[in-house]
Amino acid sequence: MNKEDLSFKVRQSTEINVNECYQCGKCTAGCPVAEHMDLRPSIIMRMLQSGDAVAEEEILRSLSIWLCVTCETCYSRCPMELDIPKIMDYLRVRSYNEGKVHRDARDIVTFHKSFLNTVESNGRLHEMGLILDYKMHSGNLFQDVMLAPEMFSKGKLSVFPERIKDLKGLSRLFKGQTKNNKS
Amino acid sequence: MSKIGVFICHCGENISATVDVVRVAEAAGKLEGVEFSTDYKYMCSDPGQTLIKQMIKEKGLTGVIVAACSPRMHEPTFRKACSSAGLNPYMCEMSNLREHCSWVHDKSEATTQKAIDLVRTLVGKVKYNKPLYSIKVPVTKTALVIGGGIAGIQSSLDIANAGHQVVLVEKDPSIGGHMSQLSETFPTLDCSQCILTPRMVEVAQHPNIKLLTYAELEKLEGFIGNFKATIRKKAKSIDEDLCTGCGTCITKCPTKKIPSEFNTGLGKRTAIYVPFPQAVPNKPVIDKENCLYYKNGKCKICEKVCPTGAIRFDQEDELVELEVGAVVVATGFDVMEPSKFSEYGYGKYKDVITGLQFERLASASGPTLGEIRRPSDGKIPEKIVFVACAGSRDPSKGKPYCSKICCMYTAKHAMLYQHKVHHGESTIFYMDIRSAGKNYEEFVRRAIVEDDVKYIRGRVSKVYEENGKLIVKGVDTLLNAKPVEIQADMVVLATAAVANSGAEELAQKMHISYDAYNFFSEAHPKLKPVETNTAGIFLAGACQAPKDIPETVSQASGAAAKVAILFSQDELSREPVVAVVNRSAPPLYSTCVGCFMCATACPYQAIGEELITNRKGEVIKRVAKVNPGLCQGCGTCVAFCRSKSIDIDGYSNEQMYSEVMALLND
Amino acid sequence: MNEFEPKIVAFVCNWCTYAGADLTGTSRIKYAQNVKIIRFPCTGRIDFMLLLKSFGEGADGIIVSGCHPNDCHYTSGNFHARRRWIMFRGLLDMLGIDVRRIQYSWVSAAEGAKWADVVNTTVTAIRELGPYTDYAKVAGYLEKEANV
Amino acid sequence: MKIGFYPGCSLTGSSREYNESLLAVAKVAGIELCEISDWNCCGSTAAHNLNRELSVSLPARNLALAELEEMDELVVPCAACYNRLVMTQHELAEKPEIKALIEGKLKMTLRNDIRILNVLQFLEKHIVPRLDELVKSPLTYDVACYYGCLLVRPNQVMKDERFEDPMTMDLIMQKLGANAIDWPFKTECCGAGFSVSKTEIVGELSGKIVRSAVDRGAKAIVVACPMCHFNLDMRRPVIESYLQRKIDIPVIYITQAIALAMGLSAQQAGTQRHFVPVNLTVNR
Amino acid sequence: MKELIQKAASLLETNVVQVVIGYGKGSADRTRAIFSTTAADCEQLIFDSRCIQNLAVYLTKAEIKKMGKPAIVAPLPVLRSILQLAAENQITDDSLVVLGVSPESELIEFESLAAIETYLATKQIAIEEKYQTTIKAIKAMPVSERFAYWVKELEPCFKCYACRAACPLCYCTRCTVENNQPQWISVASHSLGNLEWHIMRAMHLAGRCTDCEACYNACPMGIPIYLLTKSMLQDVSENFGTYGPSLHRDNTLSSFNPDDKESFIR
Repeated sequence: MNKEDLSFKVRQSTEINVNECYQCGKCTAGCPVAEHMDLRPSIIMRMLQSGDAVAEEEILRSLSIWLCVTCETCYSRCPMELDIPKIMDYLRVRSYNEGKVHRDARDIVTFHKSFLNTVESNGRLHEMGLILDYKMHSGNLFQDVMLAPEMFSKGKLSVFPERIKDLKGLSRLFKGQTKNNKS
Repeated sequence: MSKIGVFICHCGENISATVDVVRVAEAAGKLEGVEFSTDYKYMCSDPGQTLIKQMIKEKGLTGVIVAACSPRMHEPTFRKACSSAGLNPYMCEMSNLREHCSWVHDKSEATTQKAIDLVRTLVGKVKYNKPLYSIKVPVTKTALVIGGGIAGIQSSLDIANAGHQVVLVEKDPSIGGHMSQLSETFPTLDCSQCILTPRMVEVAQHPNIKLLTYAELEKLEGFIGNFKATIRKKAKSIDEDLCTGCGTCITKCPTKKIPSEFNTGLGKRTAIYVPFPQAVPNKPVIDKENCLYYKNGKCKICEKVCPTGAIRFDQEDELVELEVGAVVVATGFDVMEPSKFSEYGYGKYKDVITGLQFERLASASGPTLGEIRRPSDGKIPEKIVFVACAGSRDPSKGKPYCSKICCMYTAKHAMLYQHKVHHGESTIFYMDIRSAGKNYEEFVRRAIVEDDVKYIRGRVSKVYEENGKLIVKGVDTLLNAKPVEIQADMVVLATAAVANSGAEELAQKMHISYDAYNFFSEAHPKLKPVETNTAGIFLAGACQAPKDIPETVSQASGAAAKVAILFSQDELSREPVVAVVNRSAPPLYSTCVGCFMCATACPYQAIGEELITNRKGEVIKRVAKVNPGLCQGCGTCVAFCRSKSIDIDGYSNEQMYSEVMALLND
Repeated sequence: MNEFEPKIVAFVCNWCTYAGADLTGTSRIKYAQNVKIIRFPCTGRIDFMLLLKSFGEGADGIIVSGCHPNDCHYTSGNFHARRRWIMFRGLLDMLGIDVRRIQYSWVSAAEGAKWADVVNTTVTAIRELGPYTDYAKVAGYLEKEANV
Repeated sequence: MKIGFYPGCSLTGSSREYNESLLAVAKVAGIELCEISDWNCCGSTAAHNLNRELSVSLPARNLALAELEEMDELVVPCAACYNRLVMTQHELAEKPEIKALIEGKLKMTLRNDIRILNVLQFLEKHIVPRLDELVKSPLTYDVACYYGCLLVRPNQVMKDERFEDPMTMDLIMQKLGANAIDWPFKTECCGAGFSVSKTEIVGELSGKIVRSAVDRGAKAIVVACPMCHFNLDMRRPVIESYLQRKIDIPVIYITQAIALAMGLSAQQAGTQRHFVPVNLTVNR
Repeated sequence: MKELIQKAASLLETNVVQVVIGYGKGSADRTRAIFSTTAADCEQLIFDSRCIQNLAVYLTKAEIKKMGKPAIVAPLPVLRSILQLAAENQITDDSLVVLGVSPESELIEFESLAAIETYLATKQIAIEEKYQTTIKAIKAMPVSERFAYWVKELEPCFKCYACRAACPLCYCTRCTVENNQPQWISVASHSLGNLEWHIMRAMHLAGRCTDCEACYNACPMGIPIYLLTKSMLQDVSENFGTYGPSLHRDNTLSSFNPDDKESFIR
């Protein structure tokens, strides 16, 4: 087996042998977001099997990997019990680290990044902070302007973040971990 | 003292071109125990064999070594020659100078030296060879056939027509098996019952066949040619001799709502019942679990209405012992319970049914008289979805294997539906279409091209009900994996064919092996497809692996032929290479201490126990004993025995020890 | 110069490896002369004592070979043999008897080339290990005493 | 036995009522839930989408803290947090090298043997056996129990035989007096983490779920996951615009349902915090 | 102890058994096996930490069998041997009465051999740390050195067969060494014969030995032959997972698993 193959790298990282997939398509049939995907789960599995470098690039630049909501339906119903969500995680991390995130997925990534930012600085998620950070980075300044006041009035949003005490200890976990990609 | 003759063959030049055969013969002649040695151009030729025979007589040889080709080639030839010269054939062995020496080495001193070593090695063995005599086993010429489906029926008829006695045992009240439940059969669409029922009647009327229905194998002992089978005849609660099969009892039975097994739960039956109208024998049995009288002691209406007084409430199970020479196992298969696949909604939605249930709907003798109607409301479905591989090729929740018959019967189902409901739409979700077989591919093409059955390549992920429709969520993997949603009226699951629930237990009773899926194992996947590892027990039909009717019938006839071959002789003659547990004079009787590790290890259950008794009949020792009828001569037991009490003729401890010593001591 | 020529005994089953070695012959694949075959009905029949005795009688190496798992002519002789080998090998190793001198293999009736390869690699390996002098010394004690 | 408690970030913010109702129910039952002091965010979807190590190290810190406080069980009401913590436990058990790496960074060691319970497992073990005595004002309406993804999947980890048609919440609701309807969307995905970044997808996925529940006559949807609640309740405008119809079915947490059945006030159950008003009356 | 004596005496009085195999006072500070046939004899029975002989060895001896049905005093090692003997069809539920003695020296009565198995399930055989260390150290030696070590260790053996006589599992009526057709093992005591004898003995105990150390206790030369059987016990558990005697599991070497793993077969 060619060690340059994406399928080989997938196997190294996730211990999943994509050759076990026999393309029944049950993953796609049950996928809640399949309709929105450019490459549907079973197609990604097929492309991984091909070991084709062009396919690799196409997968890493696809929108699909970001549209996967990790609902685990595919994994639960797969007759070969292939953990596709785990493969998706692997592909997302690579796509992100290599700066190949699909244009339409930037919001998703921005949201995740903002999320991790607030966690890094507070130890916990600060929803207000997250939304502000996300708005700034995504440019979607007016999204959900109507939501925040109501949340606030119902006691669901606090202005000030909760901070954990041992932020220093937490920072060790973040040290050296990529949160920023090449893009 | 041995007088061994060594005959070195040139094999034309095959051996002599690389091995100095003259020197080998010379060296052999000097070995202790060798009386005579020579070399000759072609030992297997007539003059060559004559030379051996002549020297046996002339020199009074007690052993012969032919150093020539592989024993796998000519051992029988030379043993026969020795035998005709009055030397026990098992005193003759072959040293392999061709395949193991001259053909794999270049001509050299080392090659000749190896040839000498090989001959010397065998001289070491032959010194300890002893005369062996083939084992004779008598044969009881009655066959037991277990299972009365098409496989058992075919085997029984073939054996009976060859002139032998057959006892056919069927666990249900009627023979016929799954084939009697089918509507039409692929690829010809002839009616299943129309071709099957004449065979069923033939079985019932055949003078050589004894039919035991509602009966099961309880125990099987013995070995090839000499089995003793115990059959449990379950109480039918009727006197079969008196019952005329008029059916009055059935019409009057008040318990009418029992789900019919024959109709896969889609129809009902009474407590005293005949499973289906064409049943053989066509006499009812009482289902004790559901009969009012057996449940609460009141009713007995059948007894009152029976014109011949044939009802017997006090009847009990009966054990019958049979002496049989061979067994054909034809216990068939079952369909998988698909409720594990809760995403398909079987068991939750009435209109999600199995393929076998669809057969009953499509059958003219079925609950709807052959009209395709939904179990839920009796409406004719306008759209049917067939799901292939429901349980097959699914290591996660089903079986990893392909059930082999589903592709064909699903095509047939869709076709039958289209023939019966002209405006209907049928869709088949499939992964691959496996239609290898005579006229099979043509059949599938016809379904697609002529009957407009829609084939979509992809699996179904979920079936759920909404507004009286079954929503089927599938995918078309040939259209860039496009999700497909169909609103169907009925969903038919092509459920996997699996081993019968009692298969494991039955195999253990018969001491035959079975695979990880509880299908019975054939002795060799290619060359012994109907034999089992136990000599005298043969397999027919889907109890060995899923198969369709033509294949089942072929195998059933094959098994019958094997039985007929076995029954063609009065005695069996077997190779005497078998294990023996030693016996000696009192007080020891045998060095065996009866730990029976040999028996646990034996792949053939050939090792039993013997109780050694004194004159008063008291047991003084319990030791192992090999049944030479069952032993196949692997010798695994010999290597286990700590006290070296068990040995194997032909490869005895002394022979093998001496062979090793001779090899290493030049 | 005389190179050391090891003495190697091969214990093989009749149905797979013996037949495989026959195929090596019919295919005319060449291999070293050092290995001599002793035919057994099945690997299940091969007594560990015979292996031990071989070293005692001066063998430098041993090959034990039979049918691949699930291919045994007698269905399970090789499975039994495998267990026995696992235990025997562990014991020999514990005792310092050089387990590298026993090569176990599965060679089917169709693997003529594999048989040649098993023989050749074993001969090369044993040649590198040299004569089994450790064992010979212990065994030699026997001869001395016998000569007294 | 010490029962630990990991609320997770949502329960301190957008799903405060989940936290409040759970603690209220536990209090009535006399069970003390000890919050892990100084717990941190589990990293959620963001971590496992972008960084494999963080997706393990962040939950691992909480497990280590829980062990320090000698907790035998750890209740994790948020389905997403629960999933991350369980997956982390699994990963640490399978991969000693990762465990060693993370222990080094945490400067803490892990026995990795704490029993992690999601809200349903907690209720089944500690509350359900006592419901007969605790229920004071039985509920009297039809409900649709909605499980979502992470309470039942992956079934390889969750091991619920009925993962396609789970019944645990249904049985609890029946014990509370309500009628749990049979419906096919129990375990369909609501759109989860796309709440903010792909709102239109949430509208579609959650829309189908809400529509099915309403069409089958449910008067409330019962959930056990903050993300599901967020999407079905707060994202109602997007849902309505997808379905092109007005839908007023309330979405309540299972803990709120229990609190109400126990006779606690709407205030105590926290239903006033919902976007879709909760006005539940008898329908049978 | 009183309890044991009472029980033994009553078994003899009621003629449930005809002989009680137990421990009695021996010479000096030692204990020895005693065979009580009357209730009065039972007063001699003792049990303490010095009682290390494995009495199960007598169960298969013809001389003892002649005395009638036995009851046997059985601390843990004896219980294990009894179970193994039962697994090898040497004794049955009816053939003896087992007077179990717990590690706390309390009498435990067993209704059946199956009950012994249930009891032993909680008392798994465990190779003591120090032996594990020794075995590890030996296995770490270079192969030649290891061989020399064992040749030297076995050198003092003069084939007295005390190890065989003390082992409850060496109950064969004819041992391989007594077989001269062929002569598998030379009877003289020299290095090769010693080596072959001990290899054969260990192999014959593979998967059967219950680690009672009776062989070692009996050896007049103090040769650590138990290291071989202990090492094999480890091999059994590492390779096949099964460990210790059992009535329902086939013997390790006369059974197999198609998925048995090894790394040395080509």
